[in-house]
Amino acid sequence: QSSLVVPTYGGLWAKFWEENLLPGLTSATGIQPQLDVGLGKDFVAKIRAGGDRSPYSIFMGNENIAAVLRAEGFFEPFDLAKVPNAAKTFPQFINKDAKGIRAIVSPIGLAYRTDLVKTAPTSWHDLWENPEFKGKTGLYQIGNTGAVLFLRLVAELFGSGPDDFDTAFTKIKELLPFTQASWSGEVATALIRGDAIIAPVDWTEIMTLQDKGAPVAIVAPKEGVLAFEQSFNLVATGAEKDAAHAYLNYILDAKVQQDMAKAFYTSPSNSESVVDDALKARTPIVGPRMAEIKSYDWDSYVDKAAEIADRWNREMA
Amino acid sequence: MTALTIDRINKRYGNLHILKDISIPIGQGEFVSLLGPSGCGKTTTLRCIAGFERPDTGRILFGERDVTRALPEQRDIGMVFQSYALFPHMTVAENLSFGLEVRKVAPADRQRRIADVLAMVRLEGYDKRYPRELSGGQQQRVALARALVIEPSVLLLDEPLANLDATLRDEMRFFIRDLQQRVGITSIYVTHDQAEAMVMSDKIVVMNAGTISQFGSPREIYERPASQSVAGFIGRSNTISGKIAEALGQDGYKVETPCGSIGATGPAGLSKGAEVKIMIRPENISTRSQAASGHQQGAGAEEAGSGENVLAGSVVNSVYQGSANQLAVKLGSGDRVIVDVNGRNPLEVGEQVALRFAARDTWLLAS
Amino acid sequence: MTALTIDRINKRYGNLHILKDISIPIGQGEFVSLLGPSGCGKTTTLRCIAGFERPDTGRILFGERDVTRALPEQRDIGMVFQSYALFPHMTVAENLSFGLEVRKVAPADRQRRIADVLAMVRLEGYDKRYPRELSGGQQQRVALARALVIEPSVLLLDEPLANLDATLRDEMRFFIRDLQQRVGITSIYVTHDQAEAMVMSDKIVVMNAGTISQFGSPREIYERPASQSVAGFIGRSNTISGKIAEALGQDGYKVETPCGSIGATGPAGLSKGAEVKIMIRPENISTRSQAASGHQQGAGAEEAGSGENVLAGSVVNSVYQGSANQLAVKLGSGDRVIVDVNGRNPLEVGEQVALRFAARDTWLLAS
Amino acid sequence: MSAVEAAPRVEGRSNRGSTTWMVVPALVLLIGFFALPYLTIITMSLREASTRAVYGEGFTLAHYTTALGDFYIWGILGRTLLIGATVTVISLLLGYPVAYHLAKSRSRWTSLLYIFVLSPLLVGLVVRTFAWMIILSNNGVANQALQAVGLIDFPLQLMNNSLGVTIALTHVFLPFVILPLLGNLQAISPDLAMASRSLGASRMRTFWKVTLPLSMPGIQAGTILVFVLSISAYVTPAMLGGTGGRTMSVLVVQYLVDNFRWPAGAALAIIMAAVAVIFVGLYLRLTARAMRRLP
Amino acid sequence: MTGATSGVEKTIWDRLFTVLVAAIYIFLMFPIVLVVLLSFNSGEFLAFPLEGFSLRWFEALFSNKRFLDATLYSIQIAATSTIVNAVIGTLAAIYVARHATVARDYIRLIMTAPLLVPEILTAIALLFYFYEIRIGTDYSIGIQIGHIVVTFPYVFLNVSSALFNFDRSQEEAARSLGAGGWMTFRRVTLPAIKPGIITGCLFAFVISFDIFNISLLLKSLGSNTLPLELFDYLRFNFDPTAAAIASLSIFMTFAAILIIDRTVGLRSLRF
Ligand SMILES: Nc1ncnc2c1ncn2[C@@H]1O[C@H](COP(=O)(O)OP(=O)(O)OP(=O)(O)O)[C@@H](O)[C@H]1O
Ligand SMILES: Nc1ncnc2c1ncn2[C@@H]1O[C@H](COP(=O)(O)OP(=O)(O)OP(=O)(O)O)[C@@H](O)[C@H]1O
Ligand SMILES: NCCCCNCCCN
Ligand SMILES: [Mg+2]
Ligand SMILES: [Mg+2]
Repeated sequence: QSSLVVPTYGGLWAKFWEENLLPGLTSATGIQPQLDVGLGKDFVAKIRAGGDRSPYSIFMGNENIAAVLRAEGFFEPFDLAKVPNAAKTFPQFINKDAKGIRAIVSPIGLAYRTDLVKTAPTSWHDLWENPEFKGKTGLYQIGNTGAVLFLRLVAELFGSGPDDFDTAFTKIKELLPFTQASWSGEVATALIRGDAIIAPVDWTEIMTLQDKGAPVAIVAPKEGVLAFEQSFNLVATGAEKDAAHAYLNYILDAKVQQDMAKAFYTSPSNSESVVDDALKARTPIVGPRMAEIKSYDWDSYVDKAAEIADRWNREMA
Repeated sequence: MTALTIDRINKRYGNLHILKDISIPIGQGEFVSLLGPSGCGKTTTLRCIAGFERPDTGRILFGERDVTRALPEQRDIGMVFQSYALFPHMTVAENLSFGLEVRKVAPADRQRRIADVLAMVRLEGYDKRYPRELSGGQQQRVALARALVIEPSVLLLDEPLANLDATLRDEMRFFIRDLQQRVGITSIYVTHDQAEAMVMSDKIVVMNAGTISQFGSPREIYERPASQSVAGFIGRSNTISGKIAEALGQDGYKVETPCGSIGATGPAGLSKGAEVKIMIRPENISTRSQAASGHQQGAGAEEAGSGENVLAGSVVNSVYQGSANQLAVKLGSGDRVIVDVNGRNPLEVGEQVALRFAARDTWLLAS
Repeated sequence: MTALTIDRINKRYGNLHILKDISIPIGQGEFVSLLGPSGCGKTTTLRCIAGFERPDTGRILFGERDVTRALPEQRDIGMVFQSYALFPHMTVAENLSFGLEVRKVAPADRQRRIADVLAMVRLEGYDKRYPRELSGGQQQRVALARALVIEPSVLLLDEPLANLDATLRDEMRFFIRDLQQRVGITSIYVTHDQAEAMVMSDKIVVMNAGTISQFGSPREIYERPASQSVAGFIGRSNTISGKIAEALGQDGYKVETPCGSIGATGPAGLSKGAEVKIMIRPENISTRSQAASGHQQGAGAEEAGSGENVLAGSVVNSVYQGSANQLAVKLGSGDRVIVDVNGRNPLEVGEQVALRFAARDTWLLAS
Repeated sequence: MSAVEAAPRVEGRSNRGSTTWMVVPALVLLIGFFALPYLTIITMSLREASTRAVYGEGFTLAHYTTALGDFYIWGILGRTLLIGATVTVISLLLGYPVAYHLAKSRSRWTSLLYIFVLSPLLVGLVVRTFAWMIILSNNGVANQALQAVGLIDFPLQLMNNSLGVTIALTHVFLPFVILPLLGNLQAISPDLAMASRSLGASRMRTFWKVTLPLSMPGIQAGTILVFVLSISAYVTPAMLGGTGGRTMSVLVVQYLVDNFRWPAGAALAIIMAAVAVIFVGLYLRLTARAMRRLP
Repeated sequence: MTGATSGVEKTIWDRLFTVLVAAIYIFLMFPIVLVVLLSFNSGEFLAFPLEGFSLRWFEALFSNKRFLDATLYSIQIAATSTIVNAVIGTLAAIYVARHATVARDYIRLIMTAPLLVPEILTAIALLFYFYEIRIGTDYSIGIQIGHIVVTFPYVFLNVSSALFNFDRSQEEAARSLGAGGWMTFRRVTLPAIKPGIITGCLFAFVISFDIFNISLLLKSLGSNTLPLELFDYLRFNFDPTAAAIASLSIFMTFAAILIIDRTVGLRSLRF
């Protein structure tokens, strides 16, 4: 009898896991998992505190966060033989040597207020170039993965590459003053209130707002999009490694990825998932367009993360 | 002109009617005592005068000024609280200094007055103590000093000496009276000690259950009480029941009692046949052993025309009291009479005695 | 055997030596009063007996049991606090019920005892009131009732009647004494009222500044005080300075004074030439207008062999006190003597008077 | 060092039996589950930073020296203390009248007033903070109202700075001064104020000289709570403070939670706690004199 | 400063004071009224302007099992913290105020220390510690201990300040009547310091109910407290369900206080 602990996030995610994913997992594999709802960062604390007895055997979190624990040696590579669905997964989401698989993908585009913005954005450059947006831009604060993604994007767009942080800082400072939000919901709130009229946000957030009738839209800039990538990792000190593999395999299942996309507008990471046209019209970054997603390597970023956060704090005020 | 007029005030706490139409006129610089049984409304009256309670109806005037609605601090009063109400966070000196500071007395002057009043209440050297470091009586004296040191125009004293020994009481009484007269402070003094009220007061108010039973000079109240309850409350008294037999003009009467006919004094206008009580104070009765006096048992009554009455009785109880023995004597009529005899010459229980008192030492009360 | 022994206790607050070697032996069921000036340590003594303060040295025994370190609740005491210390969140009935509940008295019985004691303290119908809704005297009676209703084996009363009028005081005294004797409660009573102590007590302890000045029966203390301070503290007293001229055997002496030779009584063993003070209580002096008595001014002294002394003087002050006038008489020697005369026969200030007193009514105090 | 200074009481030795047991459960709790865990944390703050382990091998004071040599951190610390002090002072100024009023109130509506006082505590932290965002944001209720009545033409910057944090913290911490004060004021005998006024003191003077000093224990308890709570508040400054209102606790959370920099974050948190202890200690010293006079 | 003393006229200052107090009450109530309004708003967002009256968010709330579970879990944790602290916090306050002679100041320091350090640090410290002593986070014991530790000072401080105002002669009176330590405490001391205990407990409950970081790190696997659930929910569904929860807790408190007032009387609580 397996006692796999399955970590996930709250809200729509928790609902989906509870009502859909876990029952499916049980009927597919016989595993009786225990759901643990958290923020991602608290999973890190518990794995660290757990030392040689991690409460989790599988970790889920943004790839940049997963990279921290990976660097600290808490993870080990998956045995892809035990994850048949990995073969159907877009390869860009499988880390080198199977050290982590980014199994759930929420693309980040440019969202704006349809009623308050005259010229809809088409490019990330519009943030700098369209005077309408001056002082009305919303960004994530550095504690959120969205901010580091944006930082690396700007480095790539304006500088020598995703590690050209000096250029990125210079350019982002040009956007000041901007509203900084701790998480997507806060960006959404700022948009709703009109405190910000344009912001990089994930599709999930904007589609949900649209469902509620808010005057917001999101576009995929021509240079490509960013994405919150939920990285799954095998915890070296976990006790349920087989179950962890089975769980990951189930997550990567085409049907499951499809259902997730319906439930909260993620982009299926399984190449065999089918997205109907209605949904595709709203979340265009699916299937082949997944290539537009800019995925970065975070393992090397780990060493600079602290310094960059400090610098952001000091300069972005 | 009265310095302080209490004009038909009424006060209720919820359903309880505590003060009922109380009126007291007090002259400038007069010292008036409030006497009455526990719970009769003395403290409540003071609190109305001080302005801590607003009377439901009626007025309070300081001179001509209607202060019924004035704030306490606008009344220039000094008050000693029954519960002392010392400021616990201030030393003795600070407690005393408080009212002087309010009055903007210069620091040096303040020092002097505090030192003076502390000496008066015999608390030299206690100025740095906190109230909690004092005995009950010491606290009471601080409370007294605090009210006196400001030399207010109206002084309200609520049993200010209740916790002091006789020697201190005497001294404090003297000190209060002296200051009060010297400065001309109109004072109202609540005490449960009638002797104290007698000694100190210009006027006495006797209260009972929220009403005023009598208002007058100590002598009037003691010698001519308005009712049996006043008589009973102020000093010890004996009463013998009887009927007016004859009015002798002025205020003299002949009263028919079971012990015979007694000559007595009373208010004018008592009509023949009226039921009365003859009040006699114990100290006005002289007592002799019957054996010595030669009178016969059961005889006794007025010795014709002399104004002296003699009654016979037997001692039923005797209590040692230091300065005197208090005897209870049973008369032929069955009335019990309390008399004092010198402590060194006790009469035995059971002994037959003759009681002698003058007609002018009696007072007739309507039954 | 003593029921309660206080054995050489000492108590300090910081630097202040409050109780100095206090020893008091108290017999079973005895009623002992503590008398002494304000601040002398009476309350502190009670608090040591109750167990609220632990003496720095010395022992306290209940019977044979050393309770010096016992908890207050293990002592079966009842105490009336000078500050009442009523429970403010409990009604009168609940305050009284508390001690009975502790003693596991059955509810019905409790009801009855509470009703009884409330009647005794004249507070029928007040059972549902909270302390804050009572007058000062009413609160004091609740405090008294609360201590009495549990009928403890030791009763400690700290000025339990200080805020009551004379009538109530009389009743309460009687009630306390009656209960105390009926149940056989060993009682210690702190009062500032010497007359009260005289009437109620089996023994009296006179304290002064943390020490015991005298311990004895009321009569001993009143008539044969150990010192001038005791004499002065217990009742009013007059003293005339003099020197022993002759010892007359037993306890009689002839004393030479500026007013002449005076016959006096005193403790055995005073030697010729010793400086003494002759103490005479005011009530033992009879006074006559000089005109009437025929004596000459300045004359006076012992009427040979009769044991009667006569002194001449002049009235310098006269105070009306209801039952008596208190006169201050200045003797030829310059000594001031206080005497009482009947309130109806005042002597005028300035009048010459003859003071007469018996040798056996005097007591000699070492100067 | 203590949060509530008791007046030294001349206790004498009295007979009260053994009472040490009373403090044992609390000591077990706080030593067993606070002091001991913190030993680990203090040790952690002295560890070298590492990105290859939770913390490095060696020991170092670097986290402390770096933080203490950094003007940026001093600035945030200063802002944090300033917000704490401002919130404390305003809470006291607003809370005292309410407590005073409530203590004297004999109205039948008193129970309603109690609910008013408690109301900030009845709404969870997150929702309450959202409400403040709705009120204080550029397009928020407050700005719209002010614009509607024509007092301002452009929205005032009411949040994303210290002002918004101060307003919201004052709101939620008001009950923390009102309630301790209320208990204290109710326990003061009304006769004392009466005594003061009978001596001629105005109500103002009576308040300053009698009521206020006697309510020092309530003031002390309330203000310490508010100060400590304000400087360690996290959610409110995080949501309403933006970059202009960032406080130490926001920074600490960022170190510890966002960036997983446990040794440095622990050092920062310990610095912040030490500063809090120093400030509260100074405050106690200041108020101790007044407290010592109380019975 | 003024106030309603009986027997005096209302002055202009009294009226100004009343206005001041009323203004402060409005300040206290304003955000709360806003939340209540929002909870009845038919609009989709936790935002103004209001669109219409609706009970849909209450329906949403009652049909969300996660919220209900989280609410119960939070109540359970907060209630346990409150009860435990009411006992040990009160005892400790009495000990420190009355009996502590040696090391009194050090004892007080440790009693208030959890207030002085950031909650998140305490959370991490406890998380490590619980794994070290093998309590881990499998069960609720960890989060429970965390909540008790963090809310302890509220009870301790409030009871300490209540003890300041307490006239100890009442205790002596009780002992003179034969009451032992426990009876004296229960019947005399406790009623007198009750306002302090109630205030302390109230704070402890509310704080425990609101704590975020301790709960986040120490909660047992699979459970969630209300603030965590709310936060998670709001991250993805920025709708007035959260306001409905707040409104509900306001209404329930209203009801509780009014019932207490009508039955035992609020005065007897003496906050
Ligand atoms: N806490 C204290 N600190 C210092 N001195 C004190 C303290 N308590 C009492 N005293 C002093 O101890 C002495 C004795 O006090 P105690 O209360 O026993 O007097 P008492 O005889 O009962 O007086 P009273 O008749 O006035 O009540 C007093 O002089 C008082 O000032
Ligand atoms: N708050 C109250 N509620 C109800 N009755 C009260 C209240 N305060 C006082 N009383 C009652 O009012 C009456 C008068 O009280 P007051 O204090 O004036 O009496 P007092 O004459 O001063 O008595 P004492 O000599 O005992 O001090 C008492 O019977 C008392 O019970
Ligand atoms: N709205 C309150 C949420 C507090 C979140 N703290 C957790 C830190 C995650 N960045
Ligand atoms: Mg009174
Ligand atoms: Mg005393």
